[in-house]
Amino acid sequence: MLHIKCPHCGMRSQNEFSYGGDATVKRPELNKEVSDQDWDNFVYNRKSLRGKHKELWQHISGCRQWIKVERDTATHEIFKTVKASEDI
Amino acid sequence: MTQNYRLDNIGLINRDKKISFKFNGVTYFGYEGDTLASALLANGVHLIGRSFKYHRPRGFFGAGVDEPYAIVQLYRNNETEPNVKATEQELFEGLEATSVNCWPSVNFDIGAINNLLKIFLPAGFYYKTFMWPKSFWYKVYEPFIRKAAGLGVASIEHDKERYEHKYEYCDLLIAGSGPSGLASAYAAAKNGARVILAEDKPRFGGTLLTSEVNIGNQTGKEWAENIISELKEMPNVIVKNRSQVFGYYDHNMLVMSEKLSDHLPKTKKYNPKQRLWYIRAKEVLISSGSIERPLVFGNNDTPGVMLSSAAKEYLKVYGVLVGKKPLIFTNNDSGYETAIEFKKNGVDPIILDTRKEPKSEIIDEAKKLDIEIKFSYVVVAAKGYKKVKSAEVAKISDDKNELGTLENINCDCICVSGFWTPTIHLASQSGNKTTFNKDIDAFVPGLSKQNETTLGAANGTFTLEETLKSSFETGYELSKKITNNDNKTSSPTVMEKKSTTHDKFWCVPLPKGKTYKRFLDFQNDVAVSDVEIALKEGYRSIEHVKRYTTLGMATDQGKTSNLNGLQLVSNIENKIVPEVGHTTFRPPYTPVTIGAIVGREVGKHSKPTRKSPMHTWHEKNNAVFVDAGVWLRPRYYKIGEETLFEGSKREAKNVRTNVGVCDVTTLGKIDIKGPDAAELLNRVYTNAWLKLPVGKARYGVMLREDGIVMDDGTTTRISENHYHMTTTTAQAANVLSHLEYYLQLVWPELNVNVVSTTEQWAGAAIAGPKSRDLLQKLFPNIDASNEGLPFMGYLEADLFGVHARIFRISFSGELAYEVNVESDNGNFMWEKIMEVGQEFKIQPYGTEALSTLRIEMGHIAGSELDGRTIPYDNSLEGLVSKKKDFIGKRSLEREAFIAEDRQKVVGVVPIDKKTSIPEGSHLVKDAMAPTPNPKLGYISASCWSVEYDNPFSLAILKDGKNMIGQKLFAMSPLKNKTIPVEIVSSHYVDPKGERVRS
Amino acid sequence: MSSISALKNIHIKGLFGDHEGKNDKELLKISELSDYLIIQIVKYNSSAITIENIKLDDLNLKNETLNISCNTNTRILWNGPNNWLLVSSKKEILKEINEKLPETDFAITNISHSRAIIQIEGKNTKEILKKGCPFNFNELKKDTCLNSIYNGMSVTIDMLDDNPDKVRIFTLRSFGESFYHSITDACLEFGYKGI
Amino acid sequence: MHDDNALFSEFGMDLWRKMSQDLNYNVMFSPRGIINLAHSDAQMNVFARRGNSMRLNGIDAVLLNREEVKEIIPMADFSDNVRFPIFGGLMQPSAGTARHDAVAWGYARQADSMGVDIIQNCEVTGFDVVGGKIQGVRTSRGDIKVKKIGLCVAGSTNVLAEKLNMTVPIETHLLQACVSEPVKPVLDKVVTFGAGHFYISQSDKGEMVMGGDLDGYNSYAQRGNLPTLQHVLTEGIAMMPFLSKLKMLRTWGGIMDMSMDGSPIIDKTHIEGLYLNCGWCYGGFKATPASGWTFAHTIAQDRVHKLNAGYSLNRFHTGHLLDEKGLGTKTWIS
Repeated sequence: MLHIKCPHCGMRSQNEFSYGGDATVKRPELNKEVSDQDWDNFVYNRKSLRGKHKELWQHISGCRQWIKVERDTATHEIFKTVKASEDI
Repeated sequence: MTQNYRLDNIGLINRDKKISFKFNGVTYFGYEGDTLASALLANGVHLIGRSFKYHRPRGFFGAGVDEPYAIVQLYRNNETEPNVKATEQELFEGLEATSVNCWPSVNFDIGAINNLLKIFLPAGFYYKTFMWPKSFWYKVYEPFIRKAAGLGVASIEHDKERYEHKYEYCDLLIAGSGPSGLASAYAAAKNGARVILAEDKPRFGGTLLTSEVNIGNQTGKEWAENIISELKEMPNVIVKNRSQVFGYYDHNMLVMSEKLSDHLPKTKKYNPKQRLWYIRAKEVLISSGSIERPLVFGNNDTPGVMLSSAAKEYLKVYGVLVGKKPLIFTNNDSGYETAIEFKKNGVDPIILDTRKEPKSEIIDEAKKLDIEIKFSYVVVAAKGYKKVKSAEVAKISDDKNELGTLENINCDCICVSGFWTPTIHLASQSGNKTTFNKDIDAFVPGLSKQNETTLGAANGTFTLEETLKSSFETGYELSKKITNNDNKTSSPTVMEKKSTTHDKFWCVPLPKGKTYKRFLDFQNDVAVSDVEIALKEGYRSIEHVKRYTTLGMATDQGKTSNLNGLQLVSNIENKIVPEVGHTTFRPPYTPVTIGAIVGREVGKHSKPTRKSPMHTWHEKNNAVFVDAGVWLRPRYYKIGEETLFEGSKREAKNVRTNVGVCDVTTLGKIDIKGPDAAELLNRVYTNAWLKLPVGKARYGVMLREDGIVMDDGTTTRISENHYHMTTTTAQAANVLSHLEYYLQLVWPELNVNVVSTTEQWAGAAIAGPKSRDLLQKLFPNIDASNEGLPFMGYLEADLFGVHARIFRISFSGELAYEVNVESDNGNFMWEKIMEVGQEFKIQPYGTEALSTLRIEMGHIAGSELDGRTIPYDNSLEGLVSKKKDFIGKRSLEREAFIAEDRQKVVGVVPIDKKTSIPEGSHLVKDAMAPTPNPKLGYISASCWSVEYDNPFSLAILKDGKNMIGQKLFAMSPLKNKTIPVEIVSSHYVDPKGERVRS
Repeated sequence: MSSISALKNIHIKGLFGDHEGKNDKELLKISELSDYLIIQIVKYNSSAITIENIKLDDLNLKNETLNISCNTNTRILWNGPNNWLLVSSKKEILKEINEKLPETDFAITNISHSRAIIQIEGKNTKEILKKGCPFNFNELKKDTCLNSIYNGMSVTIDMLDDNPDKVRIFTLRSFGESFYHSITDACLEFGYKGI
Repeated sequence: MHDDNALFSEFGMDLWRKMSQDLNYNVMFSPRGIINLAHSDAQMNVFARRGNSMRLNGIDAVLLNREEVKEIIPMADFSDNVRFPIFGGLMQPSAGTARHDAVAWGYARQADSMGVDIIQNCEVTGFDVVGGKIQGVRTSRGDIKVKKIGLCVAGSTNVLAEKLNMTVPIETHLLQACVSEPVKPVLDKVVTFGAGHFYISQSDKGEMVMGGDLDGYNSYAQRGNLPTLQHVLTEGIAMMPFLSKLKMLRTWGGIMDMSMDGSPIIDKTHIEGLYLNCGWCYGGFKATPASGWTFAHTIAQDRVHKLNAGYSLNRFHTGHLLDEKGLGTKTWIS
């Protein structure tokens, strides 16, 4: 079971969290023109890196905050976690 | 039976407590503290089972977890457990066990016919035969082979035992209570660290229980006992025996299975049989010791051939002689220790040492005791079928290639020692890249991957002095790092006999003309020749060799066989072992009861159940419940012998004619507050929300970014900045997360708070032509008229002294209202509605009637919103705003989504107006067409229209909008039904929606 | 009596589990708490108000994890960043809250009926928690709180006392029955008294 | 079931039936039948939809009621102490299992004897692409000049795609499985749990082979964590309580590429000479022969076969999705 540091609550076990996928995909702004490619990249295409991976988790059975986590997908080592409002 | 092989002056068993047990129907006696294995050996029983492939006789090879042979079927407290290791199972009064994998009996085993055929069963045998004729494999051969497979018998009875879990945290977790475990635990505990010390055996102390050493003027055993009793007294220490740390997972999470009752005749009431510990440790000390390696020679699987360390353990711990004419076959000094113990206890052993002229204190002592030693000698083959009768031995040349003339030595057991293999499983599981240590011909842990440190024999350190020194040091250093205390315990003085280096030789060559099987994996019958074949056939990766030969894949997971397998591969390949590399060590270290892994979430409680505040009322009124996710909802309220069809029809009809009440508490409710609440809704829903007046509700649809409908429901504006959102029961949790995602990550500039109030409010839907009259009676102080409370209107009022919210919304398509009160008052509300509703012929209705009502009204629900449809498919395109942007809008422009012949929800009526159309049927043009018959769409929901008293269904149909009026066939081959149908509008009843507005 | 609390139809008084031969002190005590005011207080992102100056029932809103500010009637539990659960036996506090916390800056939501509350007391209390909750309770002191999960159900745990241990566990009301079973089942090994 | 998936897998079934003979290697193909259990009428209807679709496509399928299921697998939980009672199930009698290693070995032996050069322990480190055309591949054991490359590296698709500056509608995830100790035969069907993701079958050795959910976060580590298996086995015991007494012998974790609609991709790419075969999620094994056959066709003819026409890379752009479960792009929710 992963041990994830919630930037708000501290070290917590994985089963308090739910996974949210790639944290680097940015939703295109509302009411702005978006090219097909950009939209497809946002909705479907993923790098799914081997190694350092920036991803989202929600502390769903904790403070319910979405957080950003940098984790090694090859070793599961977690390097850092930050708040939703911070960049990772 | 008498315990002929039991000595009465040695061992740690309790001779005051005699225990009777049965093996294969025969009653024997042993003592408290025995294992099944030691007790059987005490009684001279060596034949215990049959091997997997050839069904060769099997005895005991080890004395613990590494045991490949002694697998039994255990009977305990009217339950039976397969594949129990006799060497691990402690004896208890009334224990019964039988051999596995042999029929009709262990002495006469029909399967042994395979043994005579063994020449035909080399590695990969199955893959190259049994192919012809076609289909014979699974029709004839496979069933036959399956019968022979498997070890014990699994009863399909439910398990009556309890298994529990525990989450624990500590500074140091120490796996193994041998010298290194005890020393490091003691040093760390003394320095204030929170320590957990785990020992898989019943007794603490590991090798200290059997070795002749002296620590601080105490025997090793005494020292161990004193340390343990001191540790047990310390509040910062948890000491657990019968507890196996079997897995090292991510972020220093280790899992341990504690056996609390397996050694008892039955589990104490209310107590678990086993407890699974999830342990998060800051530091992990692996002191799991090492396992003796076999030497490989002809028929080395004969009962009576066993590890010399096991023979010593049976002697010193259990007071049992594994033989009275022991032959010790060793390539190192360990064999001598065993021989010395035999000698001290009045038995004359013979030692065959593969080495030429080794010199050491231990060897000198053996010589002093006049033990017969033959140097440069090997066992060529064991003789005897069900038990060793003698050994064929020979001198071996210095280069270990030439055997001298064969001689025979009478013996009743052969104790082998091929030196030691460190138990590195946990280290390897943590991700540690192990390295090969040439001095000991074995792998040892390399650089730590997680916070693990390996000590003592597990790390390839085989002298007690070094082990204790490094262990005390490590325990102190690590604890200091964590606690910042500086309380150092120093290592005691140690006296042990020095040993000399071992011989790398481990596999005895075959004498000319002999075809003895030389086994590597004893349970799976993998011999040297099998590995040779695998390599000949081009399998290079050790993982392939393992799978092809099944080497190390038995229930012992190759604890005694893997390394010899590697050595063999490397010999043949002319590589060094590290190049070959070992197969991955994966949890569990030793098999773990599945019940223990699962814990208490079994039976009715395998998943939580959610219930509404009115649940008890429903139960009292014969509700038949249905699972809606993890919620339980009334499906219909059974009257007499009513079937589901009859009951739901009655309830639905009553809604259409009078009034019905339905528990809608399960619908998701989200309280939305904040200055930007309207803006959030406007971005989340496909329709416009900025102009919704206070006191009004509106229906909305929300999409995923890929344009697929995520959920629908009504949201009501309670006050300026306060909205009450409802979701479907199924999507409630997802929608809340969805909103939080956008508020926290995408639009943090919005000042909005969302919180689930699903359980805050109990909800009752009142539907039917008489619902207004009922409402007026329930709330005399409100104006319930169409003007006072119009469609999609909202009011707050007093229900007999209880605060209530009234929404005029409808799912049934009838004139309807939804009343919410705080959950504590839910039951009160419900009873009042039923009471006041009597005069209007009110009846409660369940989800079945509810779906009937919504289907004939053409209201879409879960079966249409199945995560694969877009608004258009559900005839919701009218709700999709052209003006504003919203989540998922961009995806709706995609080719397939705007295709002219896009699927759409339609109504379906059987031509004969009688035959109900099974849900899951498909619509086709030509019922006679050959397969594959092109499918135009499928029936998503069916009901019996209470309005028109004939069957009606909804379907998702290709080009639905142009299919109205068409005649098609609804086909359900599964139910042998082909029904001519007509496609009609999905709004079958009240298409203009006048009733809800009336 | 119109109101029925979450566990009213489930909670049973009496002795259960392995209680025989154990004195009252050794046994765990299980009770349902009902009729409490539970208010979620959330401060909006852009609010400029400094919470230090705010007092509710003479208690501060502290924005730090595990924190509780409490008096005999009222406990304000930290529930997340700028997010608190106010739990009180004093119903009238709601008025005070609405007066002191402007709706332009705070979302005040009454969720009193949305939770089932079980109180556990006794020396083995933490053992019960450890059976189903992955949190590290070893260092958890009096007057701290946390949100976590117990056998798959989200919970809020309020450590009322640590000598002997005494906790309140809040779970979603609809899960109440399953949760009550989970807790009492975990107590069987030690024996418990429903009060 | 989408027609594309149905017809494709049925084509595969034909190849399975004669594989041992085709390869002259016993892959132990054993069509012992698969049962998907249903735990509500709603689920029975979903299965009916799938079963009818299969039948209309000429594939065998039977809808079983509770009693019929009990006949076939009495060890499933038909007691009252059950959270999700068994309502019935969908059975495909002709489906079954095969010895996965043997399939790989059999193909390898046959391909080898046909002159295919199989280079073991050889990692692809890069590609030579000039003017939108594949020129060659760089490997840990040297460069190879080629005109066409078939990329079929489940679990590493994202990694190799990156070397081609492609992003694909795929995420790489971890799936665990485990076996129990071998016991005498009790179960001769493959069974899946309808109130979760648990599947089980008994191998010829007697081991219960079990698995279910993904670990639920992007991963290339071939090691999982126990809570996932705990969850999976909880569903296992809920379905077949007797499993509780068996012991878990071996666990392992494999990585798989999860596509954004749960269906595979077998297609050409924008790079000439580069062909893609990926996104099999965890359903790839049963498709092995059909996947290979259609991929070979696509590579050799430089155009897709009608069987894999639906498995286009472009479908995510056009919206012609093949989402059987309706889970959308949350690949980690298996």
